[in-house]
Amino acid sequence: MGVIHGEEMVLNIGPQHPSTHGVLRLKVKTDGEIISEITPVIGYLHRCFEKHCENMTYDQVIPYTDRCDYLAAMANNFGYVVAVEELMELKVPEKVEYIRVIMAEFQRIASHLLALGVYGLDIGAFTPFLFMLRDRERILDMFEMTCGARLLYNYMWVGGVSHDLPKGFVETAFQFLDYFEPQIDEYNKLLTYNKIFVERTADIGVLPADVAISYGVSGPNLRASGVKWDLRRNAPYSIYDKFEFDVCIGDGAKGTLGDCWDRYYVRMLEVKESVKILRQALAQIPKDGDVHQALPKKIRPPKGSIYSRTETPRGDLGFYIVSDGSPIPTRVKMRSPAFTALAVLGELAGGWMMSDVISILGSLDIVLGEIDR
Amino acid sequence: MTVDTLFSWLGGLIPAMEGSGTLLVIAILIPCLVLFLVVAVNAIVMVYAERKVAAFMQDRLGPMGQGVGLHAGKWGLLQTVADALKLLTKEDIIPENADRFLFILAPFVIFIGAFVTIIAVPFGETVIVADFNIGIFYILGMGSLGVIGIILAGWSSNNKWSLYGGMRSAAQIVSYEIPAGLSIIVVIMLAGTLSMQGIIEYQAGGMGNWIIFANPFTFIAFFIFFISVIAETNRTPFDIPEAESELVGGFHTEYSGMRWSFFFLSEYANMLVVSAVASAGFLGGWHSPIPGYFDSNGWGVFWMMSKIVFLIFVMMWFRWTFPRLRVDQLMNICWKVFLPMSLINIFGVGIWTLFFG
Amino acid sequence: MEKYFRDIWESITTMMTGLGITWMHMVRIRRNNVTLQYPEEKWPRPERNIGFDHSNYNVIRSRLNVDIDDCIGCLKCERVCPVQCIKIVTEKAPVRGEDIQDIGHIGVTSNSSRKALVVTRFDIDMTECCYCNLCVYPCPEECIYMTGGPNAHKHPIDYEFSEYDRSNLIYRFAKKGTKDGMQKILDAKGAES
Amino acid sequence: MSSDQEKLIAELVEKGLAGDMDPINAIEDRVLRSKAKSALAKAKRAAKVAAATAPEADKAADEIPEETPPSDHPNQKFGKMIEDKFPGVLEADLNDTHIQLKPDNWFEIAKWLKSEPALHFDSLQCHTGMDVGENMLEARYNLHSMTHDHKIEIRIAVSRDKANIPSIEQIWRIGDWFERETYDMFGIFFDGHRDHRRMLLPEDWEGYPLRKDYEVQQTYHGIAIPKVKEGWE
Repeated sequence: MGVIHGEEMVLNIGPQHPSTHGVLRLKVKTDGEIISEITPVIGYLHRCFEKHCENMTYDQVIPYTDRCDYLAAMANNFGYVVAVEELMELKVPEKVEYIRVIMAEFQRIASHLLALGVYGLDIGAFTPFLFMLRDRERILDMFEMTCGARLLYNYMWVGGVSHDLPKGFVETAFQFLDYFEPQIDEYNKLLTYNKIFVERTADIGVLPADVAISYGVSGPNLRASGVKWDLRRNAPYSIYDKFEFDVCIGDGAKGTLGDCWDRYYVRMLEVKESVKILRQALAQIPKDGDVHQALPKKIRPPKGSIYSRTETPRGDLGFYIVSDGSPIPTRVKMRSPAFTALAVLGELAGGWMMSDVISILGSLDIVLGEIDR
Repeated sequence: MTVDTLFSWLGGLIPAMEGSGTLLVIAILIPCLVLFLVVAVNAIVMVYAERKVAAFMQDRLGPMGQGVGLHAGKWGLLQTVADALKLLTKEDIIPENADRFLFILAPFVIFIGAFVTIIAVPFGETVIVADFNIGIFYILGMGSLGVIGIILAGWSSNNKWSLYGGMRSAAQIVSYEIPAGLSIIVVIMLAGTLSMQGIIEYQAGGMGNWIIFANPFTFIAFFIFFISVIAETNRTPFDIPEAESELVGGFHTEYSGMRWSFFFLSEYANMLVVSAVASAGFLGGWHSPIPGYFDSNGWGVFWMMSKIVFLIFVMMWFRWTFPRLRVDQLMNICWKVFLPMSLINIFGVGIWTLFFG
Repeated sequence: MEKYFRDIWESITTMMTGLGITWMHMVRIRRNNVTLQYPEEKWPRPERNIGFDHSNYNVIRSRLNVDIDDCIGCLKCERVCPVQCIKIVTEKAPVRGEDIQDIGHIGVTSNSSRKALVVTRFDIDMTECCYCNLCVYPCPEECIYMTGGPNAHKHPIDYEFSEYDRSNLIYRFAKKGTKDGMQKILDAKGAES
Repeated sequence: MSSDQEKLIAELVEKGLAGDMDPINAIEDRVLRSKAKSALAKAKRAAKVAAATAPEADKAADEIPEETPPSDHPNQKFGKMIEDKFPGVLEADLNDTHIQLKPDNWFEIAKWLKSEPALHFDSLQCHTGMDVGENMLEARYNLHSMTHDHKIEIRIAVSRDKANIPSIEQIWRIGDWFERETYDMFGIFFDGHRDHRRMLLPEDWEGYPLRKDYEVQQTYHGIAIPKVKEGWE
């Protein structure tokens, strides 16, 4: 049977569109419902992060890192301070490391919950989104309890954290985890295994492992393609080598390996793993210790450069920092995981239908603040 | 029928004008007005109900009144009224490059499609505007008139998203007419009539006589019919013509204010009509589930309304539970699942009636 | 063919599960409800007892406030602000640590440090503030803080400080007339010498 | 400050450096005295730095060939492999942080780095530019191998006047966007890039913002670009 080709139409998805997750513009060539070519146009949220960094001290950069990936600000703080500490060869107290891991893992759950919920919303399911936001709120409450802010924390400092954990935090956290774990099953029943959802996501937007690596795709997107690569396990930073957890990879259970459903489900599994890490960390955290003990008087890293990577909810967050020995960094380059994830969209989305593009875009879990910086 | 009754009643009232054309127009206008009120009130109540159902399913409270001064009443009961007022006072925007005439026409075409079907809907033993002898075909035929309006709206907006919505809608509604119609044939086969009242009369005598429970095939036919009409009314999981996350607003992207609310009105009117057809065709219409009890004329309206409301609730329940299908999957389901099944149903019902009926 | 029927069966069962979940949520709304009726009910602020010597700093990120009588004009907060939303101008006080009655200047802070400078201008642009809390830590007199927390007795916690005019969000903490008064004093001094 | 005072301070500093502090302490004027003291402190610091660096530099020049044990950092191995395969591409001596290459053969080297089984750098982790001053720009590549789990940083310096580097966009596909961003921010041109456009800034933006001497343009399409914060007074 021959395929009928109509006239091609250029369609602008965005910059204002309900499911572009920010201000992203997709230039799409369509033939009816079928997409023949897709070009992401970015830069609408460019806030000169890297230029700003060249004009301020190392600790002033931290609030700016918050605003890059505003859905996982703790993880961004973490990545930045780990890089600066590595450059300064600074050793931080054990308690600080525990607090950081706890915060990063809570942030991972919060970020994944939003990613999963919004993905459901992209597909058209409204209710799971609100359920997930409801649980995310409780995590944000805990952050507020710890550092006073709900979204942009400026919590992790070079050499420490801004506040110690408040009294009763550990108990609250355990309460939350006890409440939260059964909810994961409910999400699964409501959304993950729903036949319509599976039909909309399985076999769609298959990302083979070699393409993923060539595009520098990382984090859950890479793991969904079957690559067992997690910086927390493969190149442990902080104290991640102390915890037992699995690196979840996609297995193509509902379709092909590396499809949208796998990317979605890997995130769901990672939430479970984060709960596991949190339970260990909360049980082991030292009771005493000053979180400000290792704060340097003046942050003046020695001359040199560092490329340091951490695992944020979205993937490998790299900070390339060049120091000339002054209190102001010469260059801070942020290699954001969402940037690479969006780069692969053009490769993934060609040949699929309009609705699938939305589905693929949602499954990559991009945050425009981090892409445009 | 109602118009005839009204006409002769008015003629008796004003003997001088008996039989004149003016009285006929008045006799037609009175039910029209009543029906318009029914549609409007239906939309207001249903929007409120939908918001509450959605909220409760999502662990929220939905619209609530609070504080002093202007507010939405107890439990937000006045929320939809406030919304309607807001929509009435909103600026009416017509895009510069839109096809002005068609753009203005489209919401009315859609609304008329929903509106004219209601006259054949029996709400009680005597509460019906016009009991045609082809009532059910009239409803199915007029019900698909709305798709013209949707295509008009999609085309005339001069917006690519709207065009997508219109085109998707056309494909969807035309396809789903077929399984819906084939399922209705099952009913007609059993009842032996096309008249709505006739079909309902056939189901007298309690739940056991309802067509849905007549045999296994009619049971399946009911669900095919119900799901098909959900698709026809563009409700989730079949709301691809307006799919918010893909097409922004679909065919009504460019509409605002009162024109936009006409789309809303007709959506809820359509829901009312298709639920009425489903309950008249399969669930015994205004008959009480228990024969002999609560079977008077007034109870008939109650039973009919509660069946309609229940079906509408199920539609809302679907909407707030399921994700949306993709356009080709929608077609697949229609042509590969529902169509064969409804054909088998017709065959099966025939065989069943032959051997057991 | 088997897949065809399995798909239909899967669709029916998974959808019924989903419907069951939403139904259970709907009938249990009284127990599950998370909505707060906002102006009447407010989100309970978590207990903040950070329990070590940092307790004087607060952890609420609300609007900034300055106890101008305690400010010694050291400019530490201005320098550390990543968005430059603090602007301070100081003049040298005629005599260190002494009150100047005319302009309401108080010479000694509550930490009993003697002020060498008169703060003639202390502006914070809350439209630009990024609530990073960085200005609070370096302050030697603990006079700049975010309202709330341990300072709750001084100011009610107010998250809702919206304004109709943006310029109302530029908070001017220096006492009114300080600038002119100080100018006069300096002029007088200049005339003397 | 008058020239007299300057001269006086210079004299005092000289004396102070020799160890004679009395003349400074004897100055009546407080301001002049403190100025002299601070100048002295500055001079002492400068002298100290000079004393610390000069011998070290000499030492480094003399001793490295004989005494420093050969570093076992992987960079040494990788650098040698590159040198063996492509003689003369190394621009500087090997060190532990990076490998400095010449731009000429970069495409072939990159291809080889990815395909050589012993190296197999299949992932371009980070690529960025850097304004190193002295009219030079640098492109920096952080490569990583998923299979061997080793990494390498490669730097390629070019002058501003001829800022052309071969594009590696076809080797590591993410290079496409990374190089566009570097071009956008530093004005390094990547020869052979198939879609050489700006990434984050609009196509008609003037200048390359992350160069150290960048000046913001006055207006963009008639819109004034604000530089100084207004509305304070």
